[in-house]
Amino acid sequence: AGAAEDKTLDVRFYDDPAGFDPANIFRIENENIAFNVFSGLTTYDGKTGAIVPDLAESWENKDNTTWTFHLRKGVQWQKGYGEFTAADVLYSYKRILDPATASPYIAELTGIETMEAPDPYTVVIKLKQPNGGFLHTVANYHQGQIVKKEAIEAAGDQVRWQPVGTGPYYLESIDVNSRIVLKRHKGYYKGPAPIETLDFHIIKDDATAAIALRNGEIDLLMRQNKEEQLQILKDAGFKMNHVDNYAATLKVMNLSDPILKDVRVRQAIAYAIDYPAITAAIAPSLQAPAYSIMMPWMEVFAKDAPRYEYDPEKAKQLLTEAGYPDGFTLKALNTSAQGVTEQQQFEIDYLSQVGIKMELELVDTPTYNQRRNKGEFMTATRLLPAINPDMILFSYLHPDNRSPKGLNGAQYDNPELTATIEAARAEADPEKRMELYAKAQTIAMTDLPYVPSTANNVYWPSKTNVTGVNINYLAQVNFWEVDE
Amino acid sequence: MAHFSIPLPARRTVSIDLSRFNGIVRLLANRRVQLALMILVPILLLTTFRSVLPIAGPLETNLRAMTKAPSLEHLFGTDRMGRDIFSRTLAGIQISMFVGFAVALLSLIVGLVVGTLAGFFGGAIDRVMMTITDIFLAFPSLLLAIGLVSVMGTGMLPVVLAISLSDVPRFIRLQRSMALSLRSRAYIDAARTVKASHLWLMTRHIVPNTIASLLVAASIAAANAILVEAGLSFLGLGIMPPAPSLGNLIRDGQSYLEQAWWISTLPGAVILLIAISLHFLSDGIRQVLDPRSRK
Amino acid sequence: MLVYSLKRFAQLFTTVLGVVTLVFFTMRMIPGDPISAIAGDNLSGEALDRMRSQMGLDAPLFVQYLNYLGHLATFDFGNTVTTKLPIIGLILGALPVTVSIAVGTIVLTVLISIPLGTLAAFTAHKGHRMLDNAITGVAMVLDLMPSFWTSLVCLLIFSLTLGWFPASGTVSIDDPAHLLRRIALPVLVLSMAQVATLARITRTSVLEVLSEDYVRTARSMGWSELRVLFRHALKNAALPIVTVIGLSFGNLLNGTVIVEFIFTLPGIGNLLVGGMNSRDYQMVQTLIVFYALIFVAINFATDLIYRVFDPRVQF
Amino acid sequence: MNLHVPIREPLLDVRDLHTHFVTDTGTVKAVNGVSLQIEAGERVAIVGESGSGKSAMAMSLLRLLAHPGKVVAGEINLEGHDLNRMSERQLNDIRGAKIGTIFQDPMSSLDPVMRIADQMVPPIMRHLRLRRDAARAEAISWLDRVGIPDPSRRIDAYPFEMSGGMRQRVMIAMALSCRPRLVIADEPTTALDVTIQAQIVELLKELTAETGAAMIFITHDLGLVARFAHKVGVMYAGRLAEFGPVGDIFARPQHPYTQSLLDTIPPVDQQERRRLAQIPGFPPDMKRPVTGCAFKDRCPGAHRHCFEEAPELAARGNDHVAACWLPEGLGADRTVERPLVEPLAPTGIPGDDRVAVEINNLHKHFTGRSALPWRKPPTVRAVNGISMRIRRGETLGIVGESGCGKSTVARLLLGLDPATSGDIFIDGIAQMVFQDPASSFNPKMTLSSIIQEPLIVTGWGTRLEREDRVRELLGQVGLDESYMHRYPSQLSGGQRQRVAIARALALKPSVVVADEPTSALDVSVRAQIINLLMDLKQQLRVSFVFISHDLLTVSYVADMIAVMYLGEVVEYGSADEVFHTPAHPYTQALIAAMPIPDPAAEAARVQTPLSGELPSPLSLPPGCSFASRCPKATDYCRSHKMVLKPYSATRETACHYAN
Ligand SMILES: Nc1ncnc2c1ncn2[C@@H]1O[C@H](COP(=O)(O)OP(=O)(O)OP(=O)(O)O)[C@@H](O)[C@H]1O
Ligand SMILES: Nc1ncnc2c1ncn2[C@@H]1O[C@H](COP(=O)(O)OP(=O)(O)OP(=O)(O)O)[C@@H](O)[C@H]1O
Ligand SMILES: [Mg+2]
Ligand SMILES: [Mg+2]
Repeated sequence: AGAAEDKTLDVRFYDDPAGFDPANIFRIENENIAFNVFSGLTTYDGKTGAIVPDLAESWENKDNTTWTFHLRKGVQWQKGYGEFTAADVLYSYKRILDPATASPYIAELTGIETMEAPDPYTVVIKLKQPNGGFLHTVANYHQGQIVKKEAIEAAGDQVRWQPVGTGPYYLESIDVNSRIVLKRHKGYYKGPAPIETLDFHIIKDDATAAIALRNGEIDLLMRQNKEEQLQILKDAGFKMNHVDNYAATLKVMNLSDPILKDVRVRQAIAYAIDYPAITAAIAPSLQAPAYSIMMPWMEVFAKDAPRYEYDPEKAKQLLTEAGYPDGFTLKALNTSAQGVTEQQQFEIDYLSQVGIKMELELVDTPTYNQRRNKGEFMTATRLLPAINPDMILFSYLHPDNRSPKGLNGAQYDNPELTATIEAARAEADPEKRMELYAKAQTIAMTDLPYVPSTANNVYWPSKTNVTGVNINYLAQVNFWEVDE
Repeated sequence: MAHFSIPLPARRTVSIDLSRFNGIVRLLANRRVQLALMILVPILLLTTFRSVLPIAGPLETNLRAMTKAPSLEHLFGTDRMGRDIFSRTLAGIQISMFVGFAVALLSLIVGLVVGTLAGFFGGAIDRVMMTITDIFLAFPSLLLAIGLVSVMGTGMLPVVLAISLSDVPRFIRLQRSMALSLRSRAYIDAARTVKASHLWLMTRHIVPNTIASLLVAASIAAANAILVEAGLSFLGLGIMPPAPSLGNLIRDGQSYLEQAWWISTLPGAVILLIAISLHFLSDGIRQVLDPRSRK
Repeated sequence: MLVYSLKRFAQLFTTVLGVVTLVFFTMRMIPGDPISAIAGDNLSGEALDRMRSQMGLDAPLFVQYLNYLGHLATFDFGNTVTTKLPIIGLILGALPVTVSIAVGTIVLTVLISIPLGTLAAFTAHKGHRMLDNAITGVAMVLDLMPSFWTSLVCLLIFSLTLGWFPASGTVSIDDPAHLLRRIALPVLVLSMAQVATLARITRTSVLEVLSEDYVRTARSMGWSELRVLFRHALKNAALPIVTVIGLSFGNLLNGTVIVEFIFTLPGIGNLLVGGMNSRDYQMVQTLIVFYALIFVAINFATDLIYRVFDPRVQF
Repeated sequence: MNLHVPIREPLLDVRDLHTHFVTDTGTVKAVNGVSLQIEAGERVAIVGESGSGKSAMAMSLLRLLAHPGKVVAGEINLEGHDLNRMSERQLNDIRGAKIGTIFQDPMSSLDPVMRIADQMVPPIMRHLRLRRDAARAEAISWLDRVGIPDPSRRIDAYPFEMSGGMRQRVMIAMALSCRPRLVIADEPTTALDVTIQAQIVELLKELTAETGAAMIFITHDLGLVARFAHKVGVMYAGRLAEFGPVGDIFARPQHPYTQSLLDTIPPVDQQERRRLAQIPGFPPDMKRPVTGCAFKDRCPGAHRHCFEEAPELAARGNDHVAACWLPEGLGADRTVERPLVEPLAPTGIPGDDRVAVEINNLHKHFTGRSALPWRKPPTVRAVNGISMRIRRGETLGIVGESGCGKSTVARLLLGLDPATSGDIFIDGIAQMVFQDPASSFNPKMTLSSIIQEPLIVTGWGTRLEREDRVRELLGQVGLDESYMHRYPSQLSGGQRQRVAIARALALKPSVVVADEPTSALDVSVRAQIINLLMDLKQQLRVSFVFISHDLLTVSYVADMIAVMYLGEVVEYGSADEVFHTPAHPYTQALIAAMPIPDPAAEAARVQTPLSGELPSPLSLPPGCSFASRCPKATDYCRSHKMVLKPYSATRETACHYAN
């Protein structure tokens, strides 16, 4: 904090930065930087999570196939790269699509058939197939973030460290070991942000981070993942900025497993564990029970998809029907990064009461990822970043995306569901689309290739004088709104 | 010859041969060893018979008794899942002691074999082995731990291996230096004059005379292993919970220090007690061995 | 001296080569590769394979090994996998942090434990066991507390309650005062674990020296006990002490991981864990080369210091 | 105290000194009421068995005992001031200044990491109140006086850069540097070679005479006493048993202990080889209270009174006191008790001419590692061409200064090291008895398994047979069967050496090589072992190789003597001849340096100690290897190699002049 003009906000950053090139950015903390440096055609509203205009002032679409975006005029690039135009949009998307870029997000844009810029402020995109969720694709997230050709070329192989965007903040300096400094972009199209400098300090340990906040060294904690520390901070009167249900944790059931391929077994597992009780006991702030692979705040969320309330008797009955009256051994692949969580310990407890012996296979993160991606597990877990429902349904349930190729780790293949989501994607009528999505959710929650366990809440505790910390459903904060 | 015959009290030879137990008797007479045993024996008894104690199981959660301070019902209090920390500590002692013991044993055996060979034969064998030892010494132990956990998954074995691998070079060096100095002892020469085999020399003359010093090192290594396991747990590389190794208990409770000090402090105190008594034990062995301290 | 340097160089060469080979093949034996480490929850297997082939991780292992040795020979350490930053730069940036922690720890440890150990030895030599036991006891208790626990306790006490030292903040080598404030707590925590060992070895070796014949000779010429202690005993006891200091310096360089993590210090341990977790082969290998170099350098320095303390040591 | 009142005030007057070591297992009363007076300029020797309290007494004078040793009572009057009542600080003004001290082991008595100057100069500055440069000059002059060549340079050397003899000279220079009135020397020459010992003793004698300092000289060696002392104090169990002028003590010893001590020395006169006297039993445990005379259990003359009351020192003539109830101790006829040793013919077993060992042109070179690969590695010619034959039943003695290659020959004989060249023929097997009884045995093995080891390794007999053999062997070396299950640490030095002999005999060897088997033992025990060896030699007709640097003992034990110098044999012949009419200048020097336990004889000898020290075995001179130290050496000697040539029928020698 300082004089009105050169206010500085000290923010905790919780891991080593990995770079901010939209083409290959990953992990939430990096995405948060990129989110404030870049803009997309659309973006997410911090409070509601709804898609709102960003660089595109408005748009229209025909059959979910031809999308026309009308760009904002007079938007200035950071660092003197001039005005933003439609050419930048085309360049950015083509860059992702260029195999030489080797962007992992290429698949998001392969649905594009043609892109055109009839004039500097209009972009017309034609899709190969209708896609009702296309506004998510061009949002300020990963592939949707617009870069400047000249800046990219100037950076050479250091693009990830020299991001130039049109967002409210630009990257002033970075010390990959300890610190990232963002400065406000004076020419931001919505006007300069209230805070001059965002000083991100890398503090990995949650307990240390809490102490730093209490010590006054830090104004805002990007994430605090320890329930006990949240409790302390809450009691000490800090502001508990948070977003609930930002993502769901799923138990991935590998359907190629001889036991798990029986749907009754999967349902039994869902009945056997009392997630509401678990979350209330161990992490009332950080977790909530999840009942679906969609989050309740999503437009497409189907309220009447099947739910599995805690019912051990039912679980036992289902197991008996499936031929496992004495239970079986469930091997759960997990990362060792957090050790065995309390949640897992409770799961073991609950499952054992219906006779299922859950055994944890803990391996370190790279190993875990590798095995999970190859499908070498019985069950594993996945955190669904919940923003584009269509993308979620396709990547997790569509047979084309079965692992190791895609994210469908359950190896799930139900033609009925496949047809439903394909139809939904193509459907132009919003109401019918919703119906189709609801049907898909019902099928998915009946078949249970993924058992939803908990929904995660994200906390960014801050000093009381810090305002405007609105965490969106991608766990990102638009610092343009933040003030102190 | 002027000789007055005066009956002298006959010197009686003790027929029971106590000298065989001499070492153990002297060890038990040592004050530090007594102190160590006074701590270790009750702890071991408690852990062994913990199942008959009127306490909850170490994994039993109780959502109605979460984060309770120490009381008569829960001697060490409970943690956030309502588990009885006393019971977990007892179970943890078993795991941690096993880790300590396994590490000590492994280091001892490898150190003994390799160190004896290197020290006894010297020359090329020695140089090769010492280079390998050097390589392992220069290799950060943490890296070994991560590697082992990646290959073998988490569990007792990789933890034990990871800790031993960094202890082993030290044991090898210790044993080697002792073997080196022993091999020129006259008694080895005496055995050589009758063409005793190398195996004979090593097993009869070198090992029996170094084993005690190695035991001293081993008991310290055991204490150390318990601590290292705690550190590995902190980094997510130790023995995985819910198995309540003492390291896990401390790690679990570490961030509750302000709200519930007992969760980490009490198991920590137990580690301290065990480690100190292991040190006492080693000191005791050392004292008993050291001829200078035999007054 | 020349011969000795040649010998040391040969040792350096074999150690580094051995370590490098060991780490190269171990890293590739363990499951997971840089790409799988990057893979979060929302990258598909297809996307990952694309990245993998781009990085050329599909060449035969032996070719990769020879390649690597070739790069090593030309001091080309390459870039990190995830961040594409020059590895050597990262290491050279992190090294001063870790080294200053290690040096700080050694200095503090020496300042505490040598007087303490000497005092203990002196009292033990005079037959007063009480003080001797008290000193060794306290040192041992400090030694046996896990550092992640003491770290947090120190943070709570010295940072939060007393406000003496910051819990976070940048570490700049150029600003010694600031650096000192930042590394004070980690140094304290690490010293706690070192004091016992060094005090113990000091005690043992000083005690041993005190019963040497030449100490009696000095006493017989009218040297006072304190002068004997400082002029004769410490100097003669120096060899084992220096050895232990050398060893703990080596250990410190890879034992700072936990404090680096808790105290947010961007040191070598941080790089190592990060490199390992992201399966950054190049990073880990390069770090190992550094470790081996430092290991050999410390051995070398220890020998040189031996020479200072003991004229009998010849090269 | 019924001591006579001295006419003048003595320099040092010690009265009823008691020194205790308080240990966990009891209080060791190391000095238990010692009183003695020393006058200025007097050289007093203190002798006695190991553990009798000699060092404790000497160290008590300056309170130099480390914990747990403590002077608990007594007066130590130095020139009228009681040292025992002084504070540490006051005492520090006495230490070095009034009383200088020389310790036994020159190797460990100087601080290895400090230059000589740094050890010598500060005390001089302090006690003589000199400035640094003056003190340094003083130190240099002392180094010069003790015979350090080039002292102004050597003062900046480190101790490790000097030989043992040099270091002991430095010790002496240091002890005398502040002109003390009294010098305490605790076995100052025990660790040195005879030749060096002779030099050091002469030096001490000269310097104390020059400065008028009195001296307390502790030693085991009665020969040295005869050569050196004015007065002798014999200590036993923390007390003085006898004290008197040296001539009296040797000629008319009054205490049975003194008498026995004197009788344990091999006689110089080889005509009648009597068995050496043995003092039975062990010294008393000084933790236990003693009633009566402490020596009573070992005294053949002990009677009832000795068990009841401890005798006080009582006058036995002029200045001569002894603490014994017997008026004349054991008396003069005690010698007759000891039978004559039946001398073996120098040819071994009469009528048996077979050779047990034959050595031809034996070489052993130790090649070091050269500093640079292209340089020639340094080579120590430890054994440089020796040839010998040992007949069955014959005892060959090998003598020579330290480092001359004696042990190397032994190891070659036993096949422990391979020879560089030359060959060794042994008819039967060779076994060994080592010098250091402490390291000769695996401390973790019982005596039974130690003795059995050669049998087991060679696969001899069954377990029961082996155990029988162990009993038999123990009997042969005079140990009780009950010792079978003991561990080496439970034995005394002498008993251990018996066990070593038993082990060596287990396989019925034809040759037993004993490398300094007695040099770590007390005189009384030494006598037992020598007697035992003599007995075994007669009984078993084994050939012995007896290595020692103690010429007297070798000449007593051996039939043939080989004198070694720098890896070569310079004189070889029958023991009597070599000892009584040495032909080689080196042998002559050795014998001249050897102290004879007879004050009269010593007084008559002209002392011209061999100068210099053994040259480095790394660079042997081209000619006669002894030339550098030989008083008779000429250019011819320096350029021509000498080889053994017959000198008489039973003797060969390698000297140009002798031949
Ligand atoms: N530090 C000690 N603790 C206990 N007892 C000791 C200690 N030092 C010496 N003694 C005992 O004191 C007695 C006298 O020892 P001292 O060293 O004076 O004998 P000594 O006559 O000098 O023998 P040596 O000829 O072996 O030097 C011995 O019985 C010895 O065991
Ligand atoms: N293993 C070895 N390596 C190198 N040099 C050796 C070795 N053993 C002995 N020497 C050298 O050989 C020479 C003769 O040694 P040896 O031990 O035979 O002498 P010694 O006559 O037995 O002496 P002492 O009376 O001291 O026992 C010495 O200079 C010694 O330093
Ligand atoms: Mg002595
Ligand atoms: Mg020898």
